[in-house]
Amino acid sequence: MNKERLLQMYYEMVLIRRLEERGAELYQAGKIGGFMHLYIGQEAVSTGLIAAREPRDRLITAYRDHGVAINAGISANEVMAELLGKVTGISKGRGGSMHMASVEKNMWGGHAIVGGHLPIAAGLALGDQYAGNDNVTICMFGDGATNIGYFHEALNLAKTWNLRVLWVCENNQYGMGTTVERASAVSEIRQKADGYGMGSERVDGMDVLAVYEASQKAIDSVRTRSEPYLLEIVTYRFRGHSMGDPERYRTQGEVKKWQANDPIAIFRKKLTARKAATHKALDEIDARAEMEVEKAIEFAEASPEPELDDLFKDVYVEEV
Amino acid sequence: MNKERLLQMYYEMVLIRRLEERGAELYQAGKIGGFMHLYIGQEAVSTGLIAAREPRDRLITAYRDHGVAINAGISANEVMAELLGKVTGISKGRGGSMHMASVEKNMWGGHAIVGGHLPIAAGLALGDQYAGNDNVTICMFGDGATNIGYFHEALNLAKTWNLRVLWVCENNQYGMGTTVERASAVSEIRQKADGYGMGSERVDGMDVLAVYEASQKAIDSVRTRSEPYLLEIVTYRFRGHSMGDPERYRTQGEVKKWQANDPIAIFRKKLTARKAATHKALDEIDARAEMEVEKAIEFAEASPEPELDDLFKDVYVEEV
Amino acid sequence: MARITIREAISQALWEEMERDPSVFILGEEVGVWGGTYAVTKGFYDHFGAERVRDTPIAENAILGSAIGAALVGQRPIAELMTINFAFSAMDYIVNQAPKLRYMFGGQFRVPLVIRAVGGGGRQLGATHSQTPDAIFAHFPGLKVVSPGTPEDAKGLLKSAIRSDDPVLFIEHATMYQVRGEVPEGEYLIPIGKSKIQRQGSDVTIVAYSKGLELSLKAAEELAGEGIEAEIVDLRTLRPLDMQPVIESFQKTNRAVVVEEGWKSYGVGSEVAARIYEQAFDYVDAPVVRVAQKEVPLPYNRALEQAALPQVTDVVAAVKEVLR
Amino acid sequence: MARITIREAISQALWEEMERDPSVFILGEEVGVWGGTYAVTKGFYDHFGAERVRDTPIAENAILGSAIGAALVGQRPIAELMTINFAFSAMDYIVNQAPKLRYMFGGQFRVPLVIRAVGGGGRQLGATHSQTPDAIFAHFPGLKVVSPGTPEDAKGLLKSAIRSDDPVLFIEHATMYQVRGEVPEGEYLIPIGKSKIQRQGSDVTIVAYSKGLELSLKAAEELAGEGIEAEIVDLRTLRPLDMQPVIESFQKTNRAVVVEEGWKSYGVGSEVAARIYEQAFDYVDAPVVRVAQKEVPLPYNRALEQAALPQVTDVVAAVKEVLR
Ligand SMILES: Cc1ncc(C[n+]2csc(CCOP(=O)(O)OP(=O)(O)O)c2C)c(N)n1
Ligand SMILES: Cc1ncc(C[n+]2csc(CCOP(=O)(O)OP(=O)(O)O)c2C)c(N)n1
Ligand SMILES: [Mg+2]
Ligand SMILES: [Mg+2]
Repeated sequence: MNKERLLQMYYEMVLIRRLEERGAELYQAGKIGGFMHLYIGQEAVSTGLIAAREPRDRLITAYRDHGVAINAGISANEVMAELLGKVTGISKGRGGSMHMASVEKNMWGGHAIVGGHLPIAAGLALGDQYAGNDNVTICMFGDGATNIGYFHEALNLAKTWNLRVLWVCENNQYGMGTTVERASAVSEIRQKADGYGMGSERVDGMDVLAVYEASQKAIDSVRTRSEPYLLEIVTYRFRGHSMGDPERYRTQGEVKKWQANDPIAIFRKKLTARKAATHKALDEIDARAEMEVEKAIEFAEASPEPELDDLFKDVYVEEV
Repeated sequence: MNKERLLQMYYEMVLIRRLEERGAELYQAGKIGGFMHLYIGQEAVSTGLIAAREPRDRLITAYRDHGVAINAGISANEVMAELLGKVTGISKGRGGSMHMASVEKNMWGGHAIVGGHLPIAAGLALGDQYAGNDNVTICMFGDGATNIGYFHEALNLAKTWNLRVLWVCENNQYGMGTTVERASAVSEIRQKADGYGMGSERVDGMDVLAVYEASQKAIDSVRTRSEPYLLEIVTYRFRGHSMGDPERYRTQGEVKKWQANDPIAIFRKKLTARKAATHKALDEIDARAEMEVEKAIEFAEASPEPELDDLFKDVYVEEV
Repeated sequence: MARITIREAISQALWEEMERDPSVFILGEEVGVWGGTYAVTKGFYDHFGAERVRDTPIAENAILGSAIGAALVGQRPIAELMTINFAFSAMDYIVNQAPKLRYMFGGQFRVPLVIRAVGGGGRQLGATHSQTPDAIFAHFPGLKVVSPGTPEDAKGLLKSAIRSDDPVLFIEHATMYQVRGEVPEGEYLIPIGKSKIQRQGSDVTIVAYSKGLELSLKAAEELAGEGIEAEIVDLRTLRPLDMQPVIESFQKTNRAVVVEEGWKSYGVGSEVAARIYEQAFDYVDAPVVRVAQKEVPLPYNRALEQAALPQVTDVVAAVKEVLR
Repeated sequence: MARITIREAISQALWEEMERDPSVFILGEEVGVWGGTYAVTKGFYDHFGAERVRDTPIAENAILGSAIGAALVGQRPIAELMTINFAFSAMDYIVNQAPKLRYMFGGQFRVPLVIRAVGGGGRQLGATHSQTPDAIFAHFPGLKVVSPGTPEDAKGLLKSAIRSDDPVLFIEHATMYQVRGEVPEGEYLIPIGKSKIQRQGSDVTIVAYSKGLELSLKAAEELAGEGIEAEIVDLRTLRPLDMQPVIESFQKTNRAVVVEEGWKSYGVGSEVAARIYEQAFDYVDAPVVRVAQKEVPLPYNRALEQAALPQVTDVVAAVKEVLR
């Protein structure tokens, strides 16, 4: 991978981190409502994964979607404005934190029903198969989502119909307060692929380059073999499940241990070690990301609220 | 196994066969309504399986339930009366062909939503685990049912919670007109157990003794190891999916090939070969089964219809 | 005008739209090789092939979820639920996904999806397989709910549903496939969201749809023999609900009966009655009478089942009651 | 009398019944270690242990299906749906299994199951997570649907639900957990299926429940300032629906407003209105007015969301309209 792309990935990871940190503050200040799920700690997952897609490859994910939105190319402005419920938000302030989507960026949401978007992902791929192209649909979901029926029906359908879906499980070890072991019959999610005769791999989600490489291979395999594949990416969320999580289910020690494994710090070390960038250059990127987020907050705050008159708009395409 | 029990199994298989054949006639004559799914060809499955249970082990199955009802100890009278919608039916004429149950015989239905009874089966076992006993719940379902979300959620729960459920897939090769291969990512259903880290076995469902032995071992394993197990029993239905199936999806040749493998004929041969019974003795059993069915028809025909005044009875336990 | 059955009408609508638009395809259980559980898609598999007439696993969430996905990227899937009772096995897609995605994502998405589902009691299928729960789907904004009662409407409305850019739940009735009626020659569409007078009359307004229409037409004939002329308004669409023809008729007759096959409580009749009072209060001469299913899970036994289902005699009695 | 919140009332009911009856246990997502998403079962896991306060996988079908199974063999599970929106992911168990098994098997089975589910909008959770779809569950015979609006009712009704041998869907409202009120000291039960006058008045009858009750009580205060005395009937149970107190009040006031948080069409108000006309036609002085949610999927933006939700001012306006 060339240096420019490496630095772009680094930039995106930092941008996501800053956006989440500032978002958390705005939430505490009451400027953001609803449920907000931060991506802090998991930045390497979507960054490495999405760096490996072609723009025509479709993305779809769950409610923990800010990072995915950024990596997909949705601007920090549009993400922040959506968080603040403004009409300039990527979903016009209608969706909020959990519902970021952009047809233009081939990012199909942002879905809040756990596992509910997996059959929809199969459908995106079905639509492409029907159209006769070899686009890949990349569908991300949590470890907790693998225990619900939607997962099963979607994976079975995808394999049976040879749909081009890359199933990506972000195993951050918990579904809310429940560990994988307490909720799932198997503790390595990738094992679930065996029940569908589907190829699978487990990869370290704190190492963005490992994620990138595994993703590239996996996307390529899905595209050329025309069959689905399950990638389990092992990661950890540094913050609570959503804002206001009492976090009674894990120790501070455990969190600290993982924080020592910060994906941004790891990547930084790698970049400097292989001389792809100096510390100073990376500091500049950090500053640029910070500015971008501040600018986004300004943009969002200055943006107008949706018109109350538009309440009934877009319930249907055709007026009823 | 002693001779008496062998002959009892033979008797039950023939009784089921005759009951189904005569039931089909009564259906054609308009005396039975609704959907009726015959068990002809699959008699060895429930007969071998249920012979291996203790009475305290619970049974639950899908809508193809006449055979299971008979093996569970529900009388031919009660089954036939239910088919005719009479108040003497095992479900008082309220349930019909698809809904035979008897709390007394520890047979919990007869369920018509494909896969819907699998989570309920997990719950029967949960109730027993909670009560602190080591009863086993035996849950039967079709190959087609293994593709629905219910299957996944139930198997995952059972394994995670160490529930004593023996999952029994009656793989009769088709869900209605769809072959296993066209509907399922894997063609050996037992492979699906791998995704749950669950033990499994595939057994010939045309050989009642093979079914019995595998079932005994499996029930024992579930009971003593306190964890679920998946048994795939390979069989074939000689008739259509339900009455009125155009059977466009398979050839007569295929059906004939399987009919040459009739589980009753196979068992008969084994019994005479190992001198457990003479042909004459078996003919006598055949005649007894036939009589039992005729008697059941008489009983059912002579039985009263439910009272119209009872329409609102049993909607609730407590009057509302 | 040709006289065809509702089954043929639906079949024709599907066939014509598939011929017209290559983005239309069908998916569902037994729609292909089997030819459709109710023979509606008989011959389709051979003609259109396995890609456009897709047999699915028994997995209603996969069927509806994947149909939504394919719709999002520009196809026009027609997803078949073998019966509406299985809607409860994939309810989220019908009420919580398809109708909300467009709105929730700020108008970016389109979900040109038709869900066909057969409902209705009267065939001794027992409680889980005999429901007419149409009203509950109509509760959800974002969804269109259509349920025709004649071959002409079935064909014209289904064609409109397939061309709609919004998700449509299209509810058929299993005991009405053999109902015959005239349909126009050649291509025609009937707009979704328009009620229709199916019989003219001046003494009483009967509001009905689907099976309720069948019962009402028979009742009206019987009543005509006694000199009572009922006007029958067929809702055809439950959401959006077009009350205008109902209100116009009611302003003439001042008395109304609502007939549906589903349970009475929280049913279609409740909504129609509430709106009649809201919109034509000054014309009300007697309380609106609701004819509906008795509040029990439907039993298998034939006599019991029929006792629970609304009958022509119930409609006749209701009309006489409202005219008393 | 102690003054406690609805959250505390529900928590007490659960605690007391678990202490009283060892066959009662709780299962659901995050009910245990986490202490309940809405902190209702905080402390339960430590006290009753992991067997009786069972954290489940995210698998609503497994939760409800297994609860039904355990209920069949004599336990008394309380299954929690984290929110009622997830009911659609396991709808079959709620409307097609639990309420039908007893009837369908000729009265052999009992399903002593409580399904607790939190509903309601107003927290900017977006369209899929903000629903108040209570009416649709009440459509199904065999199910009991309870939704209290005060701490006293919450506690007494939940205890009755747990002791009921029939399946009960117990709907709480997420923005009402902090509502405070008096509850009797010591053990008490409130029967399911009884509506209750929550405020006396003679000018107008407001029929409400849950969030609608909260809005109505506030509106009534405001109206009292203008000399209008509203009588408020709290339905508390949507099925079976007890109309007697409604009708008695209406016969006094001749005017009614129905207030609910869910969508208007095919909602609770429709049923109540239809029944008022049926049962008290001669007392009707003006059309019943329904106050409900606007017919849109709920948006995230706070102002938009509030514009879609019924407000106290809407209730006040409706009362004035009905009194006009
Ligand atoms: C069907 C459904 N059930 C429950 C919930 C509530 N819920 C939201 S997020 C969540 C945990 C999901 O965990 P996981 O899939 O591991 O994703 P993570 O939050 O760890 O990214 C739960 C239970 C939901 N949104 N949808
Ligand atoms: C949820 C659901 N979807 C669809 C159906 C319709 N249906 C009834 S039986 C059946 C086929 C089931 O096949 P399988 O599980 O293999 O059982 P078999 O009939 O072969 O015994 C289908 C699709 C149903 N009853 N429930
Ligand atoms: Mg997780
Ligand atoms: Mg089968």
